[in-house]
Order: sequence, then C-alpha cells, then structure tokens
Amino acid sequence: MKKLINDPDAFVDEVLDGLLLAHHHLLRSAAPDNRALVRADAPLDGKVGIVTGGGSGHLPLFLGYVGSGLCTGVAIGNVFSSPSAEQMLSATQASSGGAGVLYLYGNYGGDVLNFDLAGDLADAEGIPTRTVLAADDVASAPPDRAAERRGIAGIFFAYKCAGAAAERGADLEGVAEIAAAAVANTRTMGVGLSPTILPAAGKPTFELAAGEMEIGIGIHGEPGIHRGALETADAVTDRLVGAITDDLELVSGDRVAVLVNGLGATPLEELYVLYRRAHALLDDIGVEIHRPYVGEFATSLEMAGASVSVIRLDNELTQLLDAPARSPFFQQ
Amino acid sequence: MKKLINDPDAFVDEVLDGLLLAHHHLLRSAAPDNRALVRADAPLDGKVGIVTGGGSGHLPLFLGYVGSGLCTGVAIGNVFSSPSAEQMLSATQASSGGAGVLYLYGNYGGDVLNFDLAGDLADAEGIPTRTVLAADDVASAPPDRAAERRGIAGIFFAYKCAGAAAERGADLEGVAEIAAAAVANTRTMGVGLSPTILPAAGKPTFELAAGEMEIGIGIHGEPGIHRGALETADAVTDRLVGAITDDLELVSGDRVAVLVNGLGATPLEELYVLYRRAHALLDDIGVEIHRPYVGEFATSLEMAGASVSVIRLDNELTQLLDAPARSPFFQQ
Amino acid sequence: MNGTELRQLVDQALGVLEASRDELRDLDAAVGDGDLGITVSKGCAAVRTKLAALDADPTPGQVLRTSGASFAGGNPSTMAALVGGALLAGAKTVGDSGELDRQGAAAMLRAAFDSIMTRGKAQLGDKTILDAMAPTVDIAESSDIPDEDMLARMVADARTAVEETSALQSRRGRAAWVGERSIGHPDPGATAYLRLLEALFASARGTNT
Amino acid sequence: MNGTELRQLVDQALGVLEASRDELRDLDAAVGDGDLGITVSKGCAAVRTKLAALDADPTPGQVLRTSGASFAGGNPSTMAALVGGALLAGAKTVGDSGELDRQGAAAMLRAAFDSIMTRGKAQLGDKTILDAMAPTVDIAESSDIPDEDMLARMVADARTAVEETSALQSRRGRAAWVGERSIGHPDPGATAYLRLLEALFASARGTNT
Ligand SMILES: Nc1ncnc2c1ncn2[C@@H]1O[C@H](COP(=O)(O)OP(=O)(O)O)[C@@H](O)[C@H]1O
Ligand SMILES: Nc1ncnc2c1ncn2[C@@H]1O[C@H](COP(=O)(O)OP(=O)(O)O)[C@@H](O)[C@H]1O
Ligand SMILES: [Mg+2]
Ligand SMILES: [Mg+2]
Ligand SMILES: [Mg+2]
Ligand SMILES: [Mg+2]
Repeated sequence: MKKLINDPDAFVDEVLDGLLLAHHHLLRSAAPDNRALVRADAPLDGKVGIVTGGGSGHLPLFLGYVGSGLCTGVAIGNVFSSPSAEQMLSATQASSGGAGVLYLYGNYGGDVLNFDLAGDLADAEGIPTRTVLAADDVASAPPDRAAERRGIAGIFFAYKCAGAAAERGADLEGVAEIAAAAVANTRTMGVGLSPTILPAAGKPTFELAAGEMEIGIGIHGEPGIHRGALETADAVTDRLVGAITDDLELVSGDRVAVLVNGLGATPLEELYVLYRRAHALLDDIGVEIHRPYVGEFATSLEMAGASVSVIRLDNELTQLLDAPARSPFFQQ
Repeated sequence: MKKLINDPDAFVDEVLDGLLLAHHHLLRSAAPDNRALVRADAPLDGKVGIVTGGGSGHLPLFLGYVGSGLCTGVAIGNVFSSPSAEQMLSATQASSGGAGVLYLYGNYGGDVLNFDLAGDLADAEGIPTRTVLAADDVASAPPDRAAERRGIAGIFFAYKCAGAAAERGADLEGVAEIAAAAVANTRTMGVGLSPTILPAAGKPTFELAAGEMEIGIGIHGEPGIHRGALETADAVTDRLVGAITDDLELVSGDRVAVLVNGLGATPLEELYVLYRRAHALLDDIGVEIHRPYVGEFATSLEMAGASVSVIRLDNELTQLLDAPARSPFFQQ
Repeated sequence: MNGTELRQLVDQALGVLEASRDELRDLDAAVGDGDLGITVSKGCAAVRTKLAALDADPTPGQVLRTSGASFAGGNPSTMAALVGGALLAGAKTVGDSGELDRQGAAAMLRAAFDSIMTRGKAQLGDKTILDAMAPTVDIAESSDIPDEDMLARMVADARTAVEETSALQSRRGRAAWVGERSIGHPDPGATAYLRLLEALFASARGTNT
Repeated sequence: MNGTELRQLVDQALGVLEASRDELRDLDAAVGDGDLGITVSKGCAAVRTKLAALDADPTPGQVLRTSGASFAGGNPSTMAALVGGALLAGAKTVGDSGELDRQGAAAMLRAAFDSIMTRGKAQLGDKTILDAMAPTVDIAESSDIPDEDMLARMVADARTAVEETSALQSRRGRAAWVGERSIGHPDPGATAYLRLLEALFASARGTNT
C-alpha cells in the first residue's frame, strides 16, 4: 500500500489538522471533532447558507468548495463514508445566517439518510432547510431513472452557481432553484484505469486488470457500463462526451462549460489531451464552450482515470459561473 | 501502461494543443511548433522578461508558472527532455520587452547546455540575458557541492519572487539578484513511492519494490540517498524536514514559507498529513511559517510521492512572495 | 428481560458480531463500496463503549436508544443510519418500561422494520436488509412459536432469506448501480442482520446455561 | 571523400545506429533518466531527413553542419546538445573544402572533442563520452596508422575504453547524482559513441566492397 499515512484510523483527522493549520485564514472548525468546517467569516448575516458534505478521499471535494462565492459549510465523513447527522447539524448551525440553509450534496444513500435526519434536527431548531442532490453521473442510471443517478464531479457547477446566487443575496427558494437548474443541466461520465485502496481496508475496492479500463466508473470505484481493453485518449473521450451530449440533447448554438477532471493519479498532461478532444467534439456540433476547467476537482484517492462534465448554460447560469469565488482549493 | 494518451510521440504536442485551446486568454504560442509559450500580453514594454523551460511531464512545472507576477515565457521539451536552444530563443524573443531576459530554470545538464547556447544566440540579437539556476534538492549533492544540486519543486519560490520583482519594474540585475536570493534560501527534499513510466518508452524509469520508498528521489526518478521500507508519514516528514532545516541552518526566529508538493499520484489528503507534521516540526524549533502551499506544484507524471520545500524569507522576499500572481495553474 | 440483562446480551452479541467484519467488507466490496465491515466493527465498538458508560440499572428503552444513537454515529453510512434510526424507533415503542417481554420485543422489531422501510423507501424484494428482517418480524409476532424457540427460528428463516437474496437484483443503495451484476451475490446488509441474530442467539444460549 | 559520399556514409551508419536505441535506453535508465535511446533514435531520424533534403553535391562541411544542427534539435538533451555542438565545431574546421581527407577528419574530430570538453566542463575520467573519444582522436591523428586501418583501430580502442568506464564513478550529468551506484555500469554516452563508430565501420566496409 503506497500511502504516506500514519495510523489509518486517524487519517481523516490528521488531514483536517493539517488543513486547519494551513488554511486558518479561510476555514474554521465548527465542531469539537473538526468534522464540520465553515468559511472563516460564517455565518453571513441575512444570507442563505449552503452546506455540503460527504465522505473523505475526494479532495478538493467536498470541503474544498467552502469559501466565498461557494458553499458556507461542510460535514466531513471518513474515507468514502457519510458524515453523521450530528456533524451535518453542526455545519448547519454554523452556516445559518438567518435566511435558511441549502443542503447541496451528491446522491448517495448514506448521505441522503443522514442529511434528511440533520434537516429534521435543524428544523426543530428553527433553521429551515432545502435539499438539492447532484445526480450528474450519466452512467449510473438510464434517463428514465435519472433521479437515481450518483453525484460526481459535475457538482462543482452547482456549487459555483448556487454559491454565487447566495453571495448576491438570493433567498432560500432562489438559491435552491439555481442549484436545481445547475444540476438539471449537468452531465458527467468518467473512466477508471486503476482501483482505489481504502487506508483502513488496505485492499483495492475492486479489481481492474492491467490494460483494462472501466467506462462510467463512480468516484468510489462503483462499476460503470463498459469494461474492456484500454483505448486511446481520443476514443475514450468520444465515449464520454458522446454519452453526455446525447443525454443532455445538446444542439448547435448551445453554450456550455466543460470540466475535465482527474481522479487522482492521472497526470494533468493527460487531462489536456482529453480536453483537446472534448473541445473538438463540441466544436464540431456547433456548441460554444464558454469556460473550460481542467484539473483535479473531485478525486478518488489514487485512482487513475478522469471524467468529463458538461453544463448547459443560460444567461443566468453563465453570470453565476463567471462570478468570483475563493477557497483554499479553488479561485476564480 | 495505464495512460490516457494517443500516439506517444504526439503526446506533448497534443497536451499543448489542449492547453492553448483552454487558456488562450492567458497564454499564447511563440513558435510554430508551440514549444515556446508566453503570457498573452508579452512582451511587457520596458520590463525584464523571465524565461524558464525544461522537459514535459512535470505540470504545472514549467509552463504553469507563465503569467502575471510570474515568468514571461517558457520553452517546452519532450517528456523529461530539454527543449532545444532554438525553442528557447523563440521564448526569449517573445518575452523581451527591451530590459533583458532572465533565464530561470532547474540545474540539469541538457537544459544548461541548451540555455547557454540560446543565450549566445539572444546576445547576437541584442537581447542581454542572465542565468539563475534552481538547485534546491538537498539530496542530490552535499553542501560543499551545492552548485551541482538538481532543481526541483522549490523553484516555485524563485518564480514567485523574481516574477514579482520583474512585475514591479526591477532591472535585469535586480531580478537576477532576487532569483538568486530565493534559490540560495530554498531547500527541497522528496520521497518517491512508485516509479514513472515515460509515454514513449512504455517502461518504468526505475524499479521500486512494493512497500519500498526512495528518500531524496529526483523528479525524473533519479535515485536519492536512502532506499528502504516505507515508513509512516510522520517518520518520512521528519527525514525530509530534518535534512532541510539542517542544510538551511534554520534557527528560532527565522521566517519561512513551506511547500508540500505532490509528485503526481499521491492524494492531496496525504499531502496535508505531511504538512501537519512539517508545521509541528518547524513550530517546535521556533520557526515562523509565513505562508504554506500544499498541492501539486512540480510533478513527475504518475509517480507516487511528495516533496517538502522551505524558503527562508527576509522582508523583501516576504513582500515579493505575498504579491499577486496569476497563471492558468496558480493564482494568489 | 430487564435493562441490565439486555445490555449484557447486546454487549456480548456485538463482541461476537465484530468477527464478521472481513466477511461483510468483502460482500459489500463485491456489489458496493466495501465499507460495511467498517460500519459494523466501528458501530459495534461505539455501542459497547456507550453501553458501558450508562448508569447502573438502565431501562431496556435506554439501552436501545443508546445503541441506536451510537451505532448511527460510529461509522456513518446507509446501514448505520438505517439501523441507528430503526433502533431509535424501536426504543420509542418500549418507552420507559423496566422489562422487555416477548410482546414488547415483537413490537420493537416491527417498528424497526417499518422505520427502515419508510426512510429507505425500499420494498420487499429490493434486495436489502428488509428481506432478511421480514420473516423474523413475523416469527416474533407469531403466538404459535414459543419464546424459547424464537431466536433459533429467526436465525433459520433469516438464513434462508439471505440465501434467497442472491438470486435478486439490487434495487436500492450502491448495489443498485451494479445492476444485473449484483445477481449471484447475497445482500451484505441482509447478511449483517443474519450475523447479528446468530450472535444474539449464541450469546443468549451462553447466558442462559 | 566528397560531400555526397560522406552524406551516404552518414545516412547508412545512422540507419544502423538506430538499432542501438533500446540498449542505450536501458544503459541510461540504469544510471540516468533513460532518454538516451530516444535522443539517438530521434537524432538519427532528424539528421537523415535533413541530409536527404540537402541540394545535390553538398560539401562535407555542409553535411556536418546539417548533421549537427539537426541532431541537436531532434530530441534535445545533454547528449544532443554536446554532440550537435561538437559536429558544428567540427564543421568549422572543415570549412568550404570539397574533400574531407584523413588530416581533415582528424582535425574535425579533435575540434569535436574539444567542444564537448569545453561546453560540458568535463575531464577525462569523469565517465563521459570523452573517455571513449580520447583514444580515437589520437588514432586519427597518428600518422603511424594507415587510413584503411583507422576505423577498425578506433572501434577496438573505443570498445576497451567503454569497458573501462564501468569501473569509474560518474562525475558529470545525471549519472553523477547516482554517485557510487554508477560504478559497475558502462557510460551510456561513451557506449553511444562506440556504437556510432561500429556503424560507420560497418557502413564504410559495406560501401567499399
Ligand atoms: N434504501 C435502502 N433501504 C433499505 N436498505 C438499504 C437501502 N440502501 C441500502 N440498504 C442496505 O444497506 C446495505 C449496504 O449498507 P452500506 O454498506 O452501509 O451502504 P453504503 O456503503 O452505500 O453507505 C445493503 O446491503 C442493503 O441491505
Ligand atoms: N558535462 C558533461 N560533459 C561531457 N559529457 C557528458 C556530460 N554530461 C553528460 N555527458 C554524457 O552524456 C551522457 C548522457 O546523455 P543524456 O542521456 O542525453 O543526458 P541527459 O538525459 O541528462 O540529458 C552521459 O552518459 C555522458 O556520456
Ligand atoms: Mg493527485
Ligand atoms: Mg496528479
Ligand atoms: Mg457500503
Ligand atoms: Mg539521459
């Protein structure tokens, strides 16, 4: 196990220690166990708070999107495990500026059950909450069961747009609507080339033979829709972008933003090879790329692979996407 | 070979295609083969240009540090190979605003020979040049042969400080002096947990058994000073930081900036575990951490591992480090 | 059974259950993310710690409430939230009474089952823990079955039910994403429930002899 | 030898030399970064392409200049820069003359050797290409050795010299970082030079018979 760690059971806590030491100007702890963090200036009086959360092992997801123009707070679980409702409640309390709190996170059973419980507890304390689930992974369910899809890297666009809406003073319904619009217009598909090893388990979460790829893989190594011999970067990009443009029903004249995301071990260089092809494919069908993002936005520890996300933009989403934002991990 | 690439021989060119498509607002090509890039607004009239360069496979190094408050231009070689003198000359010409050009790059034979040649050619065209070599890798030579050391991730500090000096209008001597001061006060040491595979060669550049680590590894997989069983993150950090503080002769009251850098496949989470320990070690000896940087700043394709860099700051270097900077890969 | 007896039984049974960690991890890794082993081992450890810290002479309701709250937080996950919530719902039916009798146990189990069904939005046959629980709730409620046979019958029927989940396709949680590839593997959550019953059975027998 | 003959000889020899790619990669990987194979194969390909594009009847100087410039740019690296620069320096001594005779070849080789020594700041015994070149320059300059034996003697002495580099510790370039671990491996650059001489020898013999 090629990992730079100490006690696997202390892994997440040590990560958070390091993070708070490094970024105390921008982030502060909102729970004695540090499993709830908020931006240093939270709560923002009179503004809607946005709380996200999920398992660890996906940096910069989730806590990397806590900052100005982004989320207000985050609850942090163990590697690939949901945070507890209690931790979510702590993040909620510290993020509440009196205008309610949006729960914006990925569609995973454990997270949903715990956030629902946290919402009940917040309600009892007089903090109104709404929930919007990111469910952008095209590979995880067919269009007629789109609500069952997993949330993966495309949640970045929802953070960016909803965060900008909250920052400019939209109310809870308004922020939730923006988040829902971003989610509804976002699709992602990934490819995995190697498995992930959980620090605590010490074994790969799945097997992938040398020279094999899994198209549609999830960010915990969930199986996708096709496993076969590794293809060229162009052929892989064709598969990913093809599935996305079909599902989004993109047509000539549409305006989009594109995110090419590395899953962990794949070099940044390779992500640009993918971007090159994605750009050409969208260009070919007359789709305008308003903004490209290339880098690691949602990882799966040391998994090799990548994903492509596309969001279709109307004028409002475009403005919100263009707004400034700043966290220790993302700046625009 | 778990790589998302097309033809290995076209790899770097395709990376550059993607990069120019994605970042044409910030970067432009200065050579027909795209192997010389400059910031979009280059040359800056009356300001010193800074040209860097080296082999590919290290993103965001080198081209990621071309931007405002950073370098002006870059020459881009194949994976782990020097660019040619001709390519360096193209970057030089496009970066020259009339106040001379600083060559700031890492101490590698091929790069030195080619940059020296490029300097001769630039001279013949009336562009004065100075050269400062980053040589921060403590593990690559003992203190009495410090000039022979390799340049690795610590070059970031030299870019940041020299770039800020050029931006505020220092002359060529002045920018070179700042770069030299940054280099003189910077030390780095790394650890490798797995080898790199060159796209064109298709084989690992060196062997490292499962469960082994190489302390002092270079960013092309050059051997270090100790190979042995993988230790805990804390024990590894103790080795790296210990070597650095010894070599820099850090004492209580010193002010530093710290960079914990991932070599490619190591998750960001693990880098924070290292930062946590590095922070504690420096704190223990009374050294003040003015700024931490944690992330991927100089990689070696998909190598697993990390490095720690420390720069000792005086007031001038502190100001320059704090100055704003922006490239597609780094923003402050 | 009073609260002290229940605490001792739960403590012992969870000690036994912890040994299923690797099996549950592997089962969950085959169709999900492999964390069920950790959920069960951390959850058991959390429950045992909190139970030990309870005052002397707790009520059965306190034991169940404490178990639910601490299992939910041990290693939060689908299973942790569902089982934690189920125990809290069960504790409610027990109330403040000092004794847990057969009827109380049956009502508690029914409430736990309903809680999981409601919160997880799952149906029988969706290949979840519910498929293993359903026959055991019936057994607990059936007045035909004597108290002393109850646990043994529950174990037997749960075992059959778990075996039958192999043939099903997962329709809930992470395993649903695997689609048809989930067929042929028993449901990890259902298996965890079976292992809990086996542990309770072994502990109860040990306690009673 | 006129420029057309030299061009043909170089073209053929580099075609042979390309076969050493994997060997040179492995040697360089053992003590350096493994790119020497690419440097040689890309460099050879670049030279052959540019030589083919030259006008008919080039001078020997033009052939050497073109070779140097294109080898340096093929896959830029230490070896590419040193060898490219060396060929340019050698081309200078040849000037515009239409024939390259023994004396001219010796002067050219000496200039090439000096160029590498100056630009690389290396000494004999530093375990570099210079250690293989040194005896061959002497052979070229020695009037005791007849023209027809020259290449064979150069190959023989270079081979011995390469073998002797194994015992040395690298003091220049990437291999110097390996320190004592470089002992026991022959120098990759010196080996590349030997392979070039062997290829020239084979091609010259093939051409002459
Ligand atoms: N919606 C649901 N309703 C009922 N049970 C469920 C549901 N989703 C999952 N389960 C049960 O939970 C088990 C998996 O638990 P766990 O590993 O904790 O899930 P996760 O890793 O997705 O958080 C499944 O085997 C199944 O028995
Ligand atoms: N300073 C130097 N002077 C002379 N020869 C050198 C020098 N440095 C390296 N060499 C030669 O170059 C060879 C390595 O070439 P190459 O692989 O191109 O280097 P790199 O990969 O470091 O650019 C060595 O085997 C040695 O013969
Ligand atoms: Mg990474
Ligand atoms: Mg990486
Ligand atoms: Mg699971
Ligand atoms: Mg080399």
